[in-house]
Amino acid sequence: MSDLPDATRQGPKPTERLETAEVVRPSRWRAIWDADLAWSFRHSPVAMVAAFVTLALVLAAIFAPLVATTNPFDPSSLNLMNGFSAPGVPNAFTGETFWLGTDDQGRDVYSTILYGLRISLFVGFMAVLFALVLGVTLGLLAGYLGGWTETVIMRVADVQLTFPSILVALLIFGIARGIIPIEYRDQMAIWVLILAIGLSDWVQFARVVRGATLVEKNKEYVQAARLIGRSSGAIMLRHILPNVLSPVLVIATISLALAIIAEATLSFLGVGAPPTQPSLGTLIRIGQDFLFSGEWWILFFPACTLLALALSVNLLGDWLRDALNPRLK
Amino acid sequence: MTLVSVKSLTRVFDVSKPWLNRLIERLPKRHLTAVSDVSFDIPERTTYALVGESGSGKSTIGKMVVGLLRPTSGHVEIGGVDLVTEKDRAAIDRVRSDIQMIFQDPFASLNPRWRVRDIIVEPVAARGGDTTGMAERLLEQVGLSADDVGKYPHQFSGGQRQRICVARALASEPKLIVCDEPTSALDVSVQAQVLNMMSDLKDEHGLTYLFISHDLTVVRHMADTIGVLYLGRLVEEAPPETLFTTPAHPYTAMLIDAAPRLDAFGREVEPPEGEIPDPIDPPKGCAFHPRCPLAIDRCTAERPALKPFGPGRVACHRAGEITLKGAA
Amino acid sequence: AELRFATTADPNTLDPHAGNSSPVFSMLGNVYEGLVRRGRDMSIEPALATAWEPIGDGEGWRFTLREGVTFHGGEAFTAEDVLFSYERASAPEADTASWFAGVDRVKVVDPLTVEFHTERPNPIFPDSIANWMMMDAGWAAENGAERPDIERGNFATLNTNGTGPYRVTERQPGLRTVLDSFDGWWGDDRGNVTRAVHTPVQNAATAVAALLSGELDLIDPVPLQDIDRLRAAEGVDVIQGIEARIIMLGFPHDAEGLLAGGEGNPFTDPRVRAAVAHAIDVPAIVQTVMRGAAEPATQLIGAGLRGYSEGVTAPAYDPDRARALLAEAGHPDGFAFSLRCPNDRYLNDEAVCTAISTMLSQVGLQPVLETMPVANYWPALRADDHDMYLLGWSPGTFDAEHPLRFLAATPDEAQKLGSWNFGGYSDARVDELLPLIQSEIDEPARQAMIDEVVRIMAEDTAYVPLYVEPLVWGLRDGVEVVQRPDNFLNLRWIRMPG
Amino acid sequence: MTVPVPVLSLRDLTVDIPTRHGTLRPVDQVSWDIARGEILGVVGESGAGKSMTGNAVIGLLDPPAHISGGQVLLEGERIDDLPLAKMRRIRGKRIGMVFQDPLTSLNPLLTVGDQLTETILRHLDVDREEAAQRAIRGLDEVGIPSARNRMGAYPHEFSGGMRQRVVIALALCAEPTLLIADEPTTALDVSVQAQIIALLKRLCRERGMAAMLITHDMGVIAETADRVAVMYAGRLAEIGPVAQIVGQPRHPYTDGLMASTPAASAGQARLRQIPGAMPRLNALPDGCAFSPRCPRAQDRCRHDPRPRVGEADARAACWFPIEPEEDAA
Amino acid sequence: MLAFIIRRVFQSVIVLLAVGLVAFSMFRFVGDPIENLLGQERTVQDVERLRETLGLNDPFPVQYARFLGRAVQGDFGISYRQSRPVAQIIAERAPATLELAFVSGFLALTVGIGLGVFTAIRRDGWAANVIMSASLIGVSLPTFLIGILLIYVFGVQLRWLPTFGRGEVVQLGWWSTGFLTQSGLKSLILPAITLGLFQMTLIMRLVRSEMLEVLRQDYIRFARARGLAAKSVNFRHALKNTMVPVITVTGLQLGAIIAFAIITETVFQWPGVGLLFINAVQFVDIPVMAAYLMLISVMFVMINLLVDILYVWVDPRLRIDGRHA
Ligand SMILES: Nc1ncnc2c1ncn2[C@@H]1O[C@H](COP(=O)(O)OP(=O)(O)OP(=O)(O)O)[C@@H](O)[C@H]1O
Ligand SMILES: Nc1ncnc2c1ncn2[C@@H]1O[C@H](COP(=O)(O)OP(=O)(O)OP(=O)(O)O)[C@@H](O)[C@H]1O
Ligand SMILES: [Mg+2]
Ligand SMILES: [Mg+2]
Repeated sequence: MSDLPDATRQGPKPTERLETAEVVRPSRWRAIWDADLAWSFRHSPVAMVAAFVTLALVLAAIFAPLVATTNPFDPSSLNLMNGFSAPGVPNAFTGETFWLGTDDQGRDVYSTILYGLRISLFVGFMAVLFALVLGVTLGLLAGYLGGWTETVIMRVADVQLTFPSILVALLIFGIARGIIPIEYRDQMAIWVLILAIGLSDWVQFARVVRGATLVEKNKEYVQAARLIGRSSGAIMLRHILPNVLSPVLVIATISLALAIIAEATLSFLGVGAPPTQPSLGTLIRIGQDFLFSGEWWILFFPACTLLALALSVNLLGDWLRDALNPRLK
Repeated sequence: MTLVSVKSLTRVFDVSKPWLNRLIERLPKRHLTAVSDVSFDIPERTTYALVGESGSGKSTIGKMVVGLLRPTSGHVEIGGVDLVTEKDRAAIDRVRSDIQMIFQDPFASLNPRWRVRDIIVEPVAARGGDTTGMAERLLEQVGLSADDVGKYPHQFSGGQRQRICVARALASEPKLIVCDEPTSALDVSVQAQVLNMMSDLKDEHGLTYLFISHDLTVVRHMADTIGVLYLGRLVEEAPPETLFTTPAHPYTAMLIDAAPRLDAFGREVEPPEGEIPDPIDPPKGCAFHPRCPLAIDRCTAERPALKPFGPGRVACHRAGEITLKGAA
Repeated sequence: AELRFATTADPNTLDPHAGNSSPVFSMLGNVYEGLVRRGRDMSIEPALATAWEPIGDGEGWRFTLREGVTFHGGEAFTAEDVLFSYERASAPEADTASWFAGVDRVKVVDPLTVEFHTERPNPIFPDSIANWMMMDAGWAAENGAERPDIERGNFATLNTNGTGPYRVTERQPGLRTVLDSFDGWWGDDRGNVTRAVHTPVQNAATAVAALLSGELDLIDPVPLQDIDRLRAAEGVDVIQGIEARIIMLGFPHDAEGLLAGGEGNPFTDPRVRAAVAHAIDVPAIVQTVMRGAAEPATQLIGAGLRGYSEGVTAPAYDPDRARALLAEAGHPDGFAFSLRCPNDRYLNDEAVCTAISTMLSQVGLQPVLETMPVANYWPALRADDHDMYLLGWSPGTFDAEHPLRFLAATPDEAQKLGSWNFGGYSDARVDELLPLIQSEIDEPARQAMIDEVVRIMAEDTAYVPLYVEPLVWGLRDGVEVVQRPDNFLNLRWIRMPG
Repeated sequence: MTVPVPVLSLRDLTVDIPTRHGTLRPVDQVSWDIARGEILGVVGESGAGKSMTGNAVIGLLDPPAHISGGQVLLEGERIDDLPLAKMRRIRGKRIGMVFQDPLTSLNPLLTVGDQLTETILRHLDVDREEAAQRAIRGLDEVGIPSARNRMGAYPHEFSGGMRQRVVIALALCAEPTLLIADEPTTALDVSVQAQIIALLKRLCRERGMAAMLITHDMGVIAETADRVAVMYAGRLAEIGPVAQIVGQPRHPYTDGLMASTPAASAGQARLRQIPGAMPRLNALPDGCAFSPRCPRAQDRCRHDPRPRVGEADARAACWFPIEPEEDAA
Repeated sequence: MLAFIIRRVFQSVIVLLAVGLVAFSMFRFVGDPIENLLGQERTVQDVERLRETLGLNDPFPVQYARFLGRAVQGDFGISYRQSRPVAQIIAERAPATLELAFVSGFLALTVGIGLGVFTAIRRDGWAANVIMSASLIGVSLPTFLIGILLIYVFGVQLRWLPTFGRGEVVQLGWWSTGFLTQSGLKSLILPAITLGLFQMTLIMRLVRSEMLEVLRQDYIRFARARGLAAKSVNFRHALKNTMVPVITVTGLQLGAIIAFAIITETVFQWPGVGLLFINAVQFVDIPVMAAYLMLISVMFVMINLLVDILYVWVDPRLRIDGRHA
C-alpha cells in the first residue's frame, strides 16, 4: 500500500520548503550519525543504561571462558552429585558452593548462563544477519525491478507470513534431520536454528526495504546514475542500498530481541539448542520443570538474563528508531 | 549546426486499471498522452526552453531527450545519433557522455550517503576514466571551494547543492545539458546566482541547454528560443522577445497575463478561466479551446498544426489575433 | 463422591481390542473386565471367570465363567461373548492379536465353560490375558463393531458396553471423559467414587498447579522434582511406588560400523560394553536426576515380578575400571558414537541421557547425544539409525519371559521374536532356552532357566539395566488409592473424603 | 484624531526555539499593524521567519518553539497569552488560516461537507441544517461549481485549484476578521494562482477582512498587497506601501531581492545577484544580519544593533538606507 | 471493488495451495504415525499393513493430490489418533480457540488502540512514559514465561483463577461456549491475557507511532487552525487516519493470535485447535496437522481479505478505483 500516498500526492511541485528543511536540520544523514545520534544518546539515560547492559552481556558472552567459573559444556568437569545446589548454599554431597546454584545436571547456573548467553546471542545475531541479507536483497530486487519479480517475491512473503515461525522452524528441523548426517547434527542444530529463525524473519526486512526502495528509486540521484549508464546492480548496491539502511538498522535491532526470544521459545518447545549445550531458552525449559519444586534459581536467573537482554536490546531499538527518525525532532 | 533534433516525439502512458477491473467494470484501456507529436531542433550553443504548466509534458520530453524514457513514437537525434535505434555501441556511448541532466530538487538529486567528490566524478569514474583532481577543479568552476570535496551534500545549502549538480553534469564534458526546472526550488537571490553561473558556463564550455521551466520570467531571461507546451503539445515556438511582446497563441497570452508582475500594483485583471483538462481525456480539436476566449467552431473540431508564424511557429487557427490584457 | 483426575495421556480409543497401551487399559479396566484380573498385589484373581485349570498335560486352559453377570446395556454375559471377544481380539485388525499367538482354537463347552487350546504348554496364559476384555457380541453386531478398526474407528471407539463397575457416560477425545458407577456390577469390593471425570493434561507442571489450586483430586504422574513440594504443601499428598518399567541402555551388537564413523564397531567387544556399564553412576542418577524416587535395576525386570533372578548384581560404578577396560579393548582414547534418546517418553529421559553422556565422556568416550520426540525415535531405532540408545521396557505379562522374548531373542520376524531387540543381540544359548521357559510349567525348573539367561546377559553386558521407573501420583488430602506397578488407576479402590 | 484599532498588531513579537545548540530566534522583535480591509504582504527568503510569525499569531507554534517576548493584539485585545481553550475559540472564528499545500491541508478521509459543517458548528450557534446551508454558500462563494452536489465529495476528487478554494472556504466559513494565508498559491500553476489571488482579493474587499499574505513571490505581493513587510533572518528588514517597497526599496536587501528577480532585469545579460546565502539562525553575524552580503555595509553595520523599523520614519532597518535619489542615479 | 475482491480471492487461493504444499511436505519429516497407532507388541507385518491401508506408501504427489481433493470437499480424512473424522474434531475444538482468540484479539485491539492513542496524545506525560516502558517489557518477555508466571501467581499462589482448561461450557448447537458460565469466564482470563499481551503491546506501539505521524500532518495542523476542539482533532481527524495503516498490520496480528495460540493453549491446556495441533505433532497425526495448517491459512487469508475490504471502506481514495499496492 506504500505507493498509495505517492500516487495521490503527485501534483503541483515542491517549492522552497525544502530549503527550510535544510536550514532547520542542517544535518540530514551523516550529521545524524556524527552529532545528532551521539547527542541524543548522551541525553537518553535509558539508552545509555540499555547499551551498557547489552554491552556487558555481549562481552560476558564473548569472554565466557574467562569469566565463567566452570565450563558447563565440558562434560569432564561436571559432577552430577552437584545437581540442585541452591545459590550460595554448600552442596549436601560434595560441599561445593555455587553463587547462582546448579541445575539438574550439576552445572553451575552462573557459568551455564554465560555459555547459554553465547549461544542465544550467536543464534540471534546470525539469524538477524541472515534475515537481513535475505530480506534486504529481495526487498531491493522487488522494489527496484518491480514487475513480476516484485509480485513473486511479495507473494512468497505473504505465504511466509501465513506460517508462524514455530511451524517454519519445525519444518526446517524436520528437513534438516532428514538430510544432515548424524555426526554433524549437534553442530548443525545451531545453524538450523539460525536458518529457521532467519527464514521466518526476512519478510519485514524485505517489506521495509521494498517500500524505501520504491521511494528512493524515483529520486533524482538515481535517475542521474541511470543517465550515466550505470547498471541496475550498481545502482541498487551503491546508490539505493546505503540510503535504505537506517530503517533496516532499526528493524535489525528489534529483530535481534525477537530472534533471541524466538530462540528461547523454540528451545523451550524442545526443538532448539542441543541439551548438552543449553541456550538461555533451554535453561528456562529445564528450569520451568523445577519452578514448583523450589529450585527456582534454575528458571529465575536465566529468565532474568533473557529479559534483561531482550529488554535492553528492545530499548536500544526503540531509541534508535526515534533518534533516526528525522521527523521526530 | 543542430545538436538536438526532436521529431514527432510522442509518449503515451498506459494508465489503465488492471485487466480484471476493466473486464468487470467494462472499462476501456486508458492512455495518457503525455507528449504528442512534438518536434523541434536545438542548434549548438543555444538554449532552448520549454515552458508550460504542471503536467504539460516538459519533464517527459526532457527524459526522452536524455534517454531515460523511451519514446512511444518519434525520434530524438543527438548529433545525428538516435539512442533508441542506434546499434553501434561506441556511438551510443559517445552520445551518452555528451548528455547530462540537472534536476529540480537539489536535495533528491545528490546521493546523501556519498561524498561530494564521489558524486561529481561518478559520470567519469563509471566509465573508468581518470578522475584525479577533477572534482576540485569542477567545484571551483561552479563557484565552490575545492576544500568541499570531502563533505556530504547535507552540509550545503540548496543553491550550493545545485552547483554541485552542475559540476557533476560538467564532469563528462557534455555538449548538451537538460535542465529540468533547475531553480524552481531556490530562493530568488540564489536563483539569480545559479542562472548567472549557468550562463557563464555555457559560454565557457560551449554548452547547449534544453531548459525546462514553468516560470516565464526565468525562461525569458535564459532562452534563445522558447517552446510553449500545453497538454503535451507544442503550441507555440518563438524567440523570447517576440513571444513576450506579441504572443501568437492565446494560451501563451494567457500565461503571460496570469504571471504576476512586479510593476503592476493592484492590477485588476480577470483571471483566466478554468483549469488544465484531464490529460487522459483531452478536449477534441485544439486542446485549449474550452478555455480560449477566441475559440470558434473550427477549434472544437480540428486540431491545428504547428505552422511557421513570424520568427517562430504556432499551432492555432486564429494565430496572431490575440492581444495581451495587461500589456504595459 | 466425584473424583477429578488427570493423566498426561488420553486413551486414544475406548475399544479394548484396538489399543494395546496402558492409558487404554487403565481407563477401560474400570469399564470392561476380563476373565481374570490383577489384584492389589498384581496377583491374578478371578473376574468374569471364577476358576481355571490346565487341560491335560499343557494342552490348554479351561475357564469356568461367573454366573449372573450383565453388561451395562442389560444383556447377560455368556460363553458366546467370550468366544466373540476372542475372535475380535485375535483378529488381524486387532492390536491385541499377539496375546493369542499360541492359541489353536477356543471351544465353548457349555454356557459357563470355555476352553482355550494351545499349541504348546503355556503356563503363563492366564497372566497374559489379564487385559483381555469381554465385549457383548450382540451389542457389537448391532452397532457394526464386530471387528476393531484402528485406522478409521467405529462405534466402539467412542462408546463402551462392558461389565465393569463404571460406565462411560461422556466422551470427548482429548478433552474429557466421564465415568459413572454401574449399579448392576456383580462385585462388591468398591470405594465411594460414584463419578469420575478424567482430563488429559499434557504438561505435568500444569497438572501440579491444578492439583495445588484444588481443581483436581488426583494427578498422574507428579514430576519427580515436585514430589517434595507437594508433600510439603497444604492439602495435597503424594504416593509413590515403583513401576514395572526398566530403563536400560542398548548397544549396536550387530552393526558393521558406527554412525559416528571411525573404524568398525567397538561395541561388539564385551569389554567395551562392560566399560560403559562401569562408567555410569546409576546411584548418582537415581539420587539427583530421579530425585531418589527410582530403584537401581539389575536385570530386565524389577524385583518382585514373576521370574525375577535373585543374586544378580549390577556392575559397580568404577570409572577407573571402565578406562582400564577400554584400554584393554584397544580404545585408550575412546571413540565417538551416537547416543540416542527420546525426550518425551520416560520420566526425565533427556536429563538422564545428558547425565549419562557426561559420565561416558568422563571415562574418555565421545558420545554425541541426540534427543528427539518419540514419534521420531522409534522409526529411527527400527531403521537401525542408532548406536547406543535408551530404552524402557514394561513387561506386559509381569513375567521375566516377556522382555526375553522381545529384547533378548535373536530377531526373527516369522516367529515374532526379538522384535524390539534393535541392537540385534544374539546368543545361541538364550535362543535355545527361551522356548523351554515359555512352556515349562514347573516353577523351579523354569526359574533355573531364567536365572541362566539373566546371568548370560549380565556377563555379556547385553544391555545396561539402569533403574526401575518410579510411579508418583499426587492426591488431594484424604483421597485413598491403591497404586499398582502397572500404573493402572482402579476407581473402585478409591475412597474420597467426606 | 482617533485612529481605528488595527485588526492585528504585533508588538516586538519574538519567538524562541531552545535547541541543544543554544536558543534560536526565528522571529526577532517583529512589529506591525494590519488595518481592517488591508492586505499586508510578508516576503522574504526561505527561513526568514514568515511562517513562524504567522503561526505565532494563531498560537500554533510547534513546541519547543514559543513566543518569548512581545505581544499579539487582535482588535486591541491581547491573545498571545490566552489559555489554550480560549485560543481555540479564536482560531477559525476570528482568525482564519490557509496553508500552502491544498492537498495535505484537507483530511482525506472526511468529505468536504463534513469538514465545513464541523467547523461552522464549532464556531457559530447554528443547527446542522443551517450549518450545511452555510457550507454550501461558502463553497459557492469561493467559486466551486454546483456546490450542493460537491458537499459529499472527498478532497481527492477535486483538482488542485478547487482544493485550494475548499481550503479557503474552510478558513473563512466562520467569518473571521483576520486571514493569514501562508503561501496559498506556491503549489499552484500560474493560471490557477491568478484565480486564487483574485478570489482572495475579492473576499477581503467584500468582507472588509484584514489579511496577512505570506509569500516569497515578489510578483504576487506586488499585485495583491497594500503594504509589504520584508523579513530577513527573523527580523523585519523593511515595511511600507507596496509601491514604495517595489519601486523605491530603501533597505539594500529589499533592493537586491527586487533586482534579482529575472523579470526585473529583463533584457539584461546577467541578473543582479546578492552574493552568499541567508545565514543560519545558529550562526547569525553580529550587528545587522545582512551585513556580510550587503554591498553598503560599513563597520557600524557589523557591530551596532540594527536600527528599529517604525521609529520615526525609518521604514527600513538599515543604518545606511538607499536614498530615493541614489536609486535614481 | 468487485475486481479487487476477485483478485484478492484468486491470490488467496494460490497462497492456500502453496501453504498446503509446504505444510503437507513438512509432515514427511516429522515422524512416522504408525509408531503411535500400534501398541508395544506389534510386528513388522502389522506396520506394513497399516502403512498400506493408510496410503502412506503412495508417492508424495498422489498423497497431496488426494489430500487436496478431499479438503476441497471439507473432508480432511480420519485422525490417526482419535479414529474420527478430522473435520469433526476440528469443529469441536474450534470454538475454544476462536473464543480465546476473540477475547484476546478484542483485548489487544481495544486496550492496544486505547493506550496507543493515549500515549500519542500525552506524548511526554509521565503516564505515557510508564506505559511505553511497560510495553517494552511486554515485548521482551516470551509468551510462555508470561503464562507460567500468571499461573504461578494467580493460580497457585493466590488461587483466584483456574490454571487450566476452559471450565464449564454450554453447548449451543454445535458451538460450545465458555461465555455463559462463571467458571468458563474465569478460565478465560489468564489465557486471554497471556495470548493478547504481546499483540496488545505491538498494536499499542504501532498506533502510537502512526498517530504521532498523523498528528504531524498538515490537515491536523489545519484542523487546529480552524479552532476545532481537541477531542475532534484527536479522534475525528487523527484517529481515523491512524487506523488506515494500523488496519493492515492489525489484521496480520490477529492472524498471528490464532497461530500463537499454540503456545498459550499448551501452557494452559486450553482445549482448542492449537493444543490439538501440538498433540497431533507429537503423535504424527498427519490429517489433523494438515487440516490445522490449512485452517490457519484460510483464516489468515480471510482476515487479510477482510482487512483489505475494510481498508478500502475506510479510505475513500481507494474506493473509486481499488488500485492497491
Ligand atoms: N510514469 C508515468 N505514468 C503515467 N503518467 C505519467 C508518468 N509520467 C508522467 N505522467 C503524466 O504525464 C503528464 C506529463 O508529465 P510531466 O512530468 O512531463 O509534466 P511536467 O510538465 O514536467 O509537469 P511538472 O511541471 O509538474 O513537472 C502528466 O499528466 C503526468 O501525470
Ligand atoms: N523546530 C525547529 N528547530 C530549529 N529551527 C527551526 C525549527 N522550526 C523552524 N526553525 C527555523 O525557523 C526559521 C523560520 O522558519 P519559517 O518556517 O518561519 O520560515 P519561512 O520564512 O516560512 O520559510 P519558507 O519560505 O521556507 O516557508 C527557519 O530558519 C528555520 O530554520
Ligand atoms: Mg516536471
Ligand atoms: Mg513558510
